[in-house]
Amino acid sequence: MTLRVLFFARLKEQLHTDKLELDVGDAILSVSELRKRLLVMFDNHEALQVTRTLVAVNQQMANEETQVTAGDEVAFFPPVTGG
Amino acid sequence: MTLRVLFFARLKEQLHTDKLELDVGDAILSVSELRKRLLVMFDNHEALQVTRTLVAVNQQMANEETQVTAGDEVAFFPPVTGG
Amino acid sequence: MTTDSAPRILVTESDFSVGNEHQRLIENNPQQGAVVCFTGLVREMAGDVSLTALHLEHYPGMTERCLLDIAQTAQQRFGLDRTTIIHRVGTLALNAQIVFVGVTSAHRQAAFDGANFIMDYLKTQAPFWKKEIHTQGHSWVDAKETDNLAARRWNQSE
Amino acid sequence: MTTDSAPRILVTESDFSVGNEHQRLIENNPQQGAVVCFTGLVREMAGDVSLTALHLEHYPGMTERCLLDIAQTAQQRFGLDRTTIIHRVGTLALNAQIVFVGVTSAHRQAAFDGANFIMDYLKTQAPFWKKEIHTQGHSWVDAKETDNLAARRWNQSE
Repeated sequence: MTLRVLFFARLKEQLHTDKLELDVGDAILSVSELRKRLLVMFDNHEALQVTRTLVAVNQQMANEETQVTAGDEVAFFPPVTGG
Repeated sequence: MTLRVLFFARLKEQLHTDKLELDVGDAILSVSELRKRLLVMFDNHEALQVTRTLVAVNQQMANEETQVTAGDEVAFFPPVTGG
Repeated sequence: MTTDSAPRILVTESDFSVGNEHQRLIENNPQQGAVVCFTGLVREMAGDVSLTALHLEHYPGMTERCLLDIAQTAQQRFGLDRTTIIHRVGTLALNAQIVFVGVTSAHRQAAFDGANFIMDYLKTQAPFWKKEIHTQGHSWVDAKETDNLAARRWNQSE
Repeated sequence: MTTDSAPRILVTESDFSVGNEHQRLIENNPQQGAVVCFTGLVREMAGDVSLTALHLEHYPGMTERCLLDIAQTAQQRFGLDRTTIIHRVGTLALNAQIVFVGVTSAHRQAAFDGANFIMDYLKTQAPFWKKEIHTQGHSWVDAKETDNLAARRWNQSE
């Protein structure tokens, strides 16, 4: 019962990882709660602070209240700079 | 001592001519005065009315007050529709 | 933002290649990150008559002068670098290319605005006249008030 | 004004041909008189560091989905017919093509607005990230507030 977490760009470099599988059992978490778990895992790394990152759930832009559960794909990344 | 008059597009078809040389001696005419002479020549043809035509003098957009003289090129044409 | 590139102005019966024109605009141009191109095509008018071709008449000499003036005004006003204006004349089939406007700039909004401005002025100032050829005959196209309004908006505050 | 043409969306490491893309947009398209294309290129930033290349990272899957959504929104809002969005990823040299947006419409202002809108939304919503490669090292590009402002203007009255 895992949830897939992805990191991109600067975030990926700062956290030294681009993806991880997180066992969440059958819990339903908000993005905010998921972020707290990640902050524990990454020693409160500043790269994971809300103000510095955007979040997408299942490839759609999401926010701190969006609910996630096992099977979901959650991505954290900096503001986009394409084009 | 002639002045060159050109007609384009619908005007050219209506007047059945695309260009004529007009002997103006050494007179200086306004476009308005030139137009009056042309109206006489073309039997007051409605195609030559001010409201239906634009005028260019020496290939620059002009108006009824613009002064013309021998050697000048004066063109009358309908509103443009390119692009 | 250099504005010293001479505009490329072409009034011709021949067709043009958008690919080649685009290449000319970007070649050895490392400061200009944005290119905007407009192409106008002969289209079937939505209406009661079915268009078979378009005939384009122009005022040789004055046309080129007028297009150059529009291009230079746009370069200065929007800080464009390269500008190209190509306009075809003669008889053009359905779906044929009529006009090409291409501009480069350091920034995308300037490029969009510059190309848009050039088209608005070309439509209302350059001495071209369109005649529609239908199956039933032909008729000169009337100037559109919407085109005049479009050109006039550039005189207002931005 | 049909809006049933499926957008052409491409995220690729390969370069693209503006000539070929333009041809695709106009082929057998007799109702659409206006084509607007935007191309973005890698440019030497005006600044203290000299750029040698750009690296573009993206979020595979989400990127394509996001570009499709932007293209469809633009088609509907501006009555566009065909739309193409191509965005390159990977390492790109100075002056290389990065992004292409091409749209067709019956009317020129809709085509200009549609392409402009797509670029503004692509810049602020599509998950791409640029890293500048300099002679001295590399650094991620920061998002620009001017891009956010540009995107926001489409929410206001037209």
